[in-house]
Amino acid sequence: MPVSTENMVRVFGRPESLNESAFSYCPGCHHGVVTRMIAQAIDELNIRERTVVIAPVGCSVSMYQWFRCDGTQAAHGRACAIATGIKRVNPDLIVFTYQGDGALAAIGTAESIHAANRGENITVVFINNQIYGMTGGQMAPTTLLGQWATSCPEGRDGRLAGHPIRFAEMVAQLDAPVYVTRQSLFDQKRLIAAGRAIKKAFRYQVEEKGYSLVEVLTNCPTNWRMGTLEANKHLAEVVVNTFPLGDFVDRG
Amino acid sequence: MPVSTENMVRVFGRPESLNESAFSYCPGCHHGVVTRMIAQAIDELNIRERTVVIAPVGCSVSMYQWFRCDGTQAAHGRACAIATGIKRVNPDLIVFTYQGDGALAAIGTAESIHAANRGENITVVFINNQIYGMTGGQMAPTTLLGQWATSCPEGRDGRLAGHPIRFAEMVAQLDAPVYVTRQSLFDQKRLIAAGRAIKKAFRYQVEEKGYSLVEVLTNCPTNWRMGTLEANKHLAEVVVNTFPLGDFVDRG
Amino acid sequence: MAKIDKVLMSGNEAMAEAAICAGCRSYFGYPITPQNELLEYMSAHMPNAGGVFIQAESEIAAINMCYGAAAAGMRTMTSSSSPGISLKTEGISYIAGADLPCVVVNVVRGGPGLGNIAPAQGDYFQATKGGGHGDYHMIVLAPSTIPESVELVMLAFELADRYRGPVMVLADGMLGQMMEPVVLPESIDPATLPAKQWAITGARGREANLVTSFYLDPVELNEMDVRREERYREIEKNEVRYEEYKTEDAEVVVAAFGSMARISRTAVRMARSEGIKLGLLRPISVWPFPYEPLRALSRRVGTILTVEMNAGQMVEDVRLAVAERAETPFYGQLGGLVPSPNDILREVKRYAG
Amino acid sequence: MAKIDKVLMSGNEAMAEAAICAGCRSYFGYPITPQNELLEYMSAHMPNAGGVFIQAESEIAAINMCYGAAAAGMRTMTSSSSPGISLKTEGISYIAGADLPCVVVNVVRGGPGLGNIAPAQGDYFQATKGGGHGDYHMIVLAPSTIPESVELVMLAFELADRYRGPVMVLADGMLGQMMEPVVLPESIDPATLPAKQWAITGARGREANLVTSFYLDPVELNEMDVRREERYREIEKNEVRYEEYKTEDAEVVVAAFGSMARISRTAVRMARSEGIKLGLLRPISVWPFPYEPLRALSRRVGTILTVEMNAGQMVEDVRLAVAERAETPFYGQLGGLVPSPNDILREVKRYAG
Amino acid sequence: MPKGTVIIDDERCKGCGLCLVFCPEDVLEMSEELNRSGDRVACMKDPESCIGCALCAQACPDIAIEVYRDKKPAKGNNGEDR
Amino acid sequence: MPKGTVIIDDERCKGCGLCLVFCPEDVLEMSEELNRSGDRVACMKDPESCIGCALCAQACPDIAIEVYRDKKPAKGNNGEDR
Amino acid sequence: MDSTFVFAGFGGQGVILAGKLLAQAGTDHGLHVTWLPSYGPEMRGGTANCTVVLSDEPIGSPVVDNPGALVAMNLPSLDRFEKAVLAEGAVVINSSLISRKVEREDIRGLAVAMNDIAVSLGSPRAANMVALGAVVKATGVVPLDAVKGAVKKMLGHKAGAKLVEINERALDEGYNAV
Amino acid sequence: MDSTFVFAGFGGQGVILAGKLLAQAGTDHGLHVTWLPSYGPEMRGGTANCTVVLSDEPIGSPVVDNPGALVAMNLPSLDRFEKAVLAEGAVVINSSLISRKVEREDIRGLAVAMNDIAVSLGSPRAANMVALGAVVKATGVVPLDAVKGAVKKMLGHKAGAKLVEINERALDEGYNAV
Ligand SMILES: Cc1ncc(C[n+]2csc(CCOP(=O)(O)OP(=O)(O)O)c2C)c(N)n1
Ligand SMILES: Cc1ncc(C[n+]2csc(CCOP(=O)(O)OP(=O)(O)O)c2C)c(N)n1
Ligand code: SF4
Ligand code: SF4
Ligand code: SF4
Ligand code: SF4
Repeated sequence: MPVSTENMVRVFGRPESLNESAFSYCPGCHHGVVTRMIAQAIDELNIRERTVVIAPVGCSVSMYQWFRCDGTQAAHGRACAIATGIKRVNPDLIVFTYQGDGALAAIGTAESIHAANRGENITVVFINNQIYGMTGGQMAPTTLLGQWATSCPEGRDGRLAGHPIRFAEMVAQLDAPVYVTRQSLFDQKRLIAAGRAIKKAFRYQVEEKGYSLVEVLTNCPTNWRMGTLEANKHLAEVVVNTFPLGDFVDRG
Repeated sequence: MPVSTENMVRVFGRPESLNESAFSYCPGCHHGVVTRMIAQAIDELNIRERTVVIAPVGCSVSMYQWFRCDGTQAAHGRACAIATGIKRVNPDLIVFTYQGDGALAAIGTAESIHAANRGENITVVFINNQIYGMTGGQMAPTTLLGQWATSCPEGRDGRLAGHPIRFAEMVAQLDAPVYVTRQSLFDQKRLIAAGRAIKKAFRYQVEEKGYSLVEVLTNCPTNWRMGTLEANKHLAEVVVNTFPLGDFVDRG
Repeated sequence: MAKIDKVLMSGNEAMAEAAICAGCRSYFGYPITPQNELLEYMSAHMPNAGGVFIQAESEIAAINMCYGAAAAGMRTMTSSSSPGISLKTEGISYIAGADLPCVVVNVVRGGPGLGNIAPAQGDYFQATKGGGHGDYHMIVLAPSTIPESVELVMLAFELADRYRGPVMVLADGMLGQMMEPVVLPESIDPATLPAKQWAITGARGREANLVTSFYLDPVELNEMDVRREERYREIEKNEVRYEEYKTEDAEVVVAAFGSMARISRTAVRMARSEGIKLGLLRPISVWPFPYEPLRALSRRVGTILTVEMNAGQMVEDVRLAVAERAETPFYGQLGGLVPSPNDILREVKRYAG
Repeated sequence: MAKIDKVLMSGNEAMAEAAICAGCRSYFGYPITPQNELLEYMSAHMPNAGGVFIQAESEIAAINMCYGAAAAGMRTMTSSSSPGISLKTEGISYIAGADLPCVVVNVVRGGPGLGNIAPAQGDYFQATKGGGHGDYHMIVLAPSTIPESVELVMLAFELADRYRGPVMVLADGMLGQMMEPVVLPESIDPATLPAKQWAITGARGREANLVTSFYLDPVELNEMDVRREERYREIEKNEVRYEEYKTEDAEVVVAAFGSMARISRTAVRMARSEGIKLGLLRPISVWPFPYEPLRALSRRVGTILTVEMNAGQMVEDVRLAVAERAETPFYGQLGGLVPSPNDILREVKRYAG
Repeated sequence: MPKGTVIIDDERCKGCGLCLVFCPEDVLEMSEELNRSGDRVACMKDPESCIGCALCAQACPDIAIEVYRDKKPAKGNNGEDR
Repeated sequence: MPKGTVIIDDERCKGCGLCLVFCPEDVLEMSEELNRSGDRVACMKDPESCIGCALCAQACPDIAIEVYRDKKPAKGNNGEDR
Repeated sequence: MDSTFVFAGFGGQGVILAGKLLAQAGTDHGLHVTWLPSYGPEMRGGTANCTVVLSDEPIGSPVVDNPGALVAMNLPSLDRFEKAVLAEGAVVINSSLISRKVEREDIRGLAVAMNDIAVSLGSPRAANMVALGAVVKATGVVPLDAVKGAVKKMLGHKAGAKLVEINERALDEGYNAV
Repeated sequence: MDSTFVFAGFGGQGVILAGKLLAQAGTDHGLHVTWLPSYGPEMRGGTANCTVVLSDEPIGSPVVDNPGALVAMNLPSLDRFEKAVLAEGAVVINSSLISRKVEREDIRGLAVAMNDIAVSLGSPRAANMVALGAVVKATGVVPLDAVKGAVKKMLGHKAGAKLVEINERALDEGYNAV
């Protein structure tokens, strides 16, 4: 390390809300970035001691073990129902779920939509990587048309296998949500915006405003079978065409 | 009967597609009207011998027994999945589901949305009576704010029990559906329009155009604890404010 | 007989009120006949008790809300009837796997499939042998009267907390919808219940609490599972409950649980009045099952007739206990039919004397 | 040994291919480890066979799609692993209640709850005693090798059609993911299968066909249920399958199914080479269970040791058969741990000689 | 002679009264008679005014009404899509 | 002296290369060294140019990068919402 | 000893409520009580019935093969249940709607013109109360006052004094009609 | 007689594939075969291993307490499995990454510089093929040609002739290295 840090201040380091565990994600996987952003939001809002992590089944299944927060692990798709149970019996807690597209938008469709419709005062972080990561690359409800996956080896055919679901737009149709947004991480601007969006979603919860959904377009270098840089480009140039970025609801 | 019909032609009678069974609905219930409209559409399109009725659990649970068509009865909420199974293995059949708000928009949310998203070439008739009829008047996902039901005895409170879900609008967000509409039956104009909408939805299926959803705003005199006329008025003056009528998608 | 303090209530309402008395302050359910009155009672009374009531979007959501509330340390309950309970089996397995206390009421109806809404006992196997996946057990309590339903709902919360697992109250459509006078128990203030050190309450000044059923490493999962099995052995030792009625001199004994047992009790009286030495063994806990008392009985009676509103389920547990030492015939009706005292008596006479 | 025609395949792939060979032309599933390769194989090969493949939005949707396809008269299949099977229990009960043929593969993993993805047999009770509600049974076939998986998947379709009900192939993570050479069976052309007169095909020139499990009137439902029970008795008479290995002179017999049985087979060889008279009884159909052969064995051996990858489930059926005529100890490991031949042998030695 | 007429099946009619509201010519009323299920049933109070438009029948949830019209072709309105 | 610098934790770095892309000053490169898990790790090739903007660290999925900046207060960019 | 009752009639005739009131009266009178509705699809009209058991000892079966008393508010109910009534039992028949008498000779048939009496009281829906008054008199298992207390308790807060009074008069009329 | 193998190494070193190729070779050679992967979360790297059994009679357990041959491609694998190897068994050690020898005296330790050989062939990822060649030689259970046939069958259509050729050379080098 050629430069001394003696006369310098640390401006970026490991968030307090995380313990020392290494993330179990693949190299270059955006899951890690979002996980870090959440920890940072928790730090900045000073809510670690009130926060509850609800990990899904998926690549982030172990996430509840990495935070210095109480946590649990939800049955596939049911995180929003579990969050509802926790939040309702103890409204002082800051409760968030973290879910992949399989959990949130396939098996958990009903739980995801109805928690939003009740306006549960929770934060839902939705990792849209257009694939089932943990189980090895099957089609997700968000898989792009024509995209290869292990369970659509000829590419997703909309007529047989359905179309990529824009979940944020669907949730935005409901009356209760206070904040519904789609973010991405593929360049500096988007990276910073995503961090802010996550923090805002948590802040709204602290302020008892109600339900937030932060959908983040992310990569899965492993199952997309792409390098991380190529994956970034794919996100910026292809994925956003199906999934437009932006805030769909902000009733803060 | 004071007038002889000797020199007259019958312009309206029992549809051919129905057998002689009496409907088990309560007096004045719109379920009967919609059931009749479906039978008439089947008659007019001459598809009785190809049509499959998928009855839900709900007040219309016995519906499959009233048609001179093959039919089955779905687990609560799963009619669209069953319809998918039947239609995919035998695309010559004309398959429709008939579901209440409980079946379609609560327990069956995932099945309803994903069949729509796959654009299954089926017809979904959605009876939105804002209440659980068969089980005796509990709150439905479509129950209006403030409305009394046996499981929200103080009236539905949006903050605790969620807001009335506009399912047609949500489904209209998807790419695949070819026809999504909301109809009602409270006056002559609406009555005739609803019959046409149902026929169109079946016609699109015959023409292999794809998925249709016909949501019909209906009454439940029994559980609303209203007379049929009062119920009609309630639909016309109150319910439509939450559930606007009209076509949301028509890609025919 | 005390004239005071008895309230005429349906079983569904009584079980709901008993839960509130037990300090349950969160209920999550979904309508289904014949248990609707339980949910409806909760919707009216839980808010007044300062508790949480949610009519969930489905049975699956409801059981997972229970998972959440239980993880947060609250006494919690859900209820349903047969098809709805099937939908909860994954959630129940998770609750068992995460060692969470939770009470589940099943007001059983005729099956399989949609079946009908008449009373039945066709879910005995599902309840006692694990409807969900993996090695887990639930304590399953089968009340026979409405006062006993109240008692057993109270007990269910107690046992759920003590052994940290799901406890089922196995009723049926008859018990849910009939009415009987009950004396309501004294209410437990949830604030006076012992704190749950393991619960999710915010990691304030302590290590993080993690609630999970996920153990990637088989060695670790095996260890958790074995520890749970040890708890099950303890339950089997401590929590077997049953009742014997006129078995002392019996030559034939009816084994029956729940509604079927109370109907059988009338058959016993009728038989006795005809001079037939009939007795009744009634399991109250169907898991853990009273194998020992049945084993003992099987050494002195010739026939143990199991009567159920199903095709023969508990009879397997009876046969496990009896081990061919006595005859173990079965009599049952299915599909929501309820054997009457006369039906049972007729059957008994085939084996008596 | 024939050098030709053997293909090295994983169990998951082999079961998928076997289904296609059996004339199955519709598959509905949802990803879950350790059965993913089955679904993936179907996604690649079902379209080529002119069949329907759908990755459903959930296990619940998948089993209900099967309900639809089966109602329409097609051979149909779904597969999953433990938590996913729990979610299917309501649908399986409906399929049983509506008398529909359907094949369900369970590639069991460690539980309860999320557990892990290692092989286990913790779903024996769920499979054999009815995971869903109401009185129904499934024929449950438990293969021990991959060639046998192929055979039993073929048989499962046969039996599902013959007896009109769900049939489960109960595998485990080991059988799903290991590879073994198999000879693929001859393909059945679905067009040559006997037509299903009851199926939903359009009411053309005949009365309407209705497929249902709904009978509001208990008398009617009872009648349907009793008729189904009679079919179950017939199945119990005709479809018991099992294998005995070196039991003729055995003093101790291991009872084990599935993967555990093939591992036990090696333990038998090892024991024999040490002069211990060990045999193996392997149920192939775990429902209907081979009570009779075990009953016969129990009259001549001192100990029947049940070995399972769970906390002891099949052992209850063994004990029902044995009725205390022989010792019936149990040995098992949980949580995805797999007992090895040495582990079994060590346990056997506690009872041998 | 009226342009149209209706035949109401007393045993199908549940007495809900919807047909009365939908009839543009005020032809119908509830009779004092009870049917076998104990319901008051609909009947014609002013048969002469019936134009055979079938709106009553379309509104009837129990398909209790048959509608007839005189033979000279009029614009039908049988819910058909024209 | 550069305005900022980074410390990369070799054992956390999985060698994905995202930090390189996000660095506006082209400070970083992949080293030839392997860490204990066998991954090539990121390192500074041009430390002098580092402005301590922390974009690399924000992009790093494994929180392998600590960022330091010289003491005179500059506009921070720690993902904070300002 | 168990006193056992079946109340049967069309849905809407109020047999369920009549049975509940008897059960409430029994409860208030310090008896053991079970009240059991019969099962059918809700919201569908049709016939309805319920079974009430009153006893001075704990009650076994709430299901009764042979009721000691039958209230038959319409003909199908009489046809269905007459055979089952215990020997020496009482059958209260709604003679407003049922023209026949009991066929058996070992039971007591008591004709009460329930609807007519109710109409004469200006409250056609109170026929069930007339029936209840009659069967209470016929069996003597609880005093009529206990039933009146039950009416107050169960209907008082919802329906108000007016309805309670009408019901009480109907009970009296029924009581005096046998 | 069963011939039993464990292939173990880092995820990414190709032990799973090496085991599969041996299984395929055994299949083609007319033997009974089982191939069993070890379990772990997918997509996560870490260590991996698989067990192969070849036999001239039907195979019971695919789980092997004591393998006759071990291929250890990294040190943790050697540490973990050495104890288990059958007496007289063979351990093929990747001496490119493992500096120690076998500790037991009743087994044969065979050092092969798998990575170095692979690199020298211009194909660093073929270390697993070197290992496979070596263990085939050490055990003699199938001829090397059967393995080459398996390579063609399993990789030929996907990877093309070039890769097949490189792999064959790596097999040869491994074969000749012991
Ligand atoms: C009931 C049930 N069904 C299926 C699974 C298997 N499963 C685990 S994670 C997963 C989906 C993973 O995809 P996603 O939710 O998009 O998250 P990612 O891994 O991509 O982060 C599935 C299907 C399960 N554990 N439980
Ligand atoms: C799994 C399951 N849950 C619940 C029920 C009970 N149930 C039957 S119908 C119904 C809802 C009825 O409401 P809706 O779908 O709106 O139809 P309606 O009766 O109003 O026509 C419910 C909850 C069931 N049969 N199965
Ligand atoms: S599999 Fe994909 S989503 Fe999962 S950790 Fe790896 S890169 Fe990330
Ligand atoms: S309960 Fe309501 S929806 Fe059901 S049939 Fe009666 S009126 Fe119609
Ligand atoms: S046909 Fe038209 S005019 Fe005649 S009664 Fe009916 S609604 Fe009235
Ligand atoms: S982004 Fe992080 S993990 Fe990736 S190369 Fe840079 S320091 Fe390493």
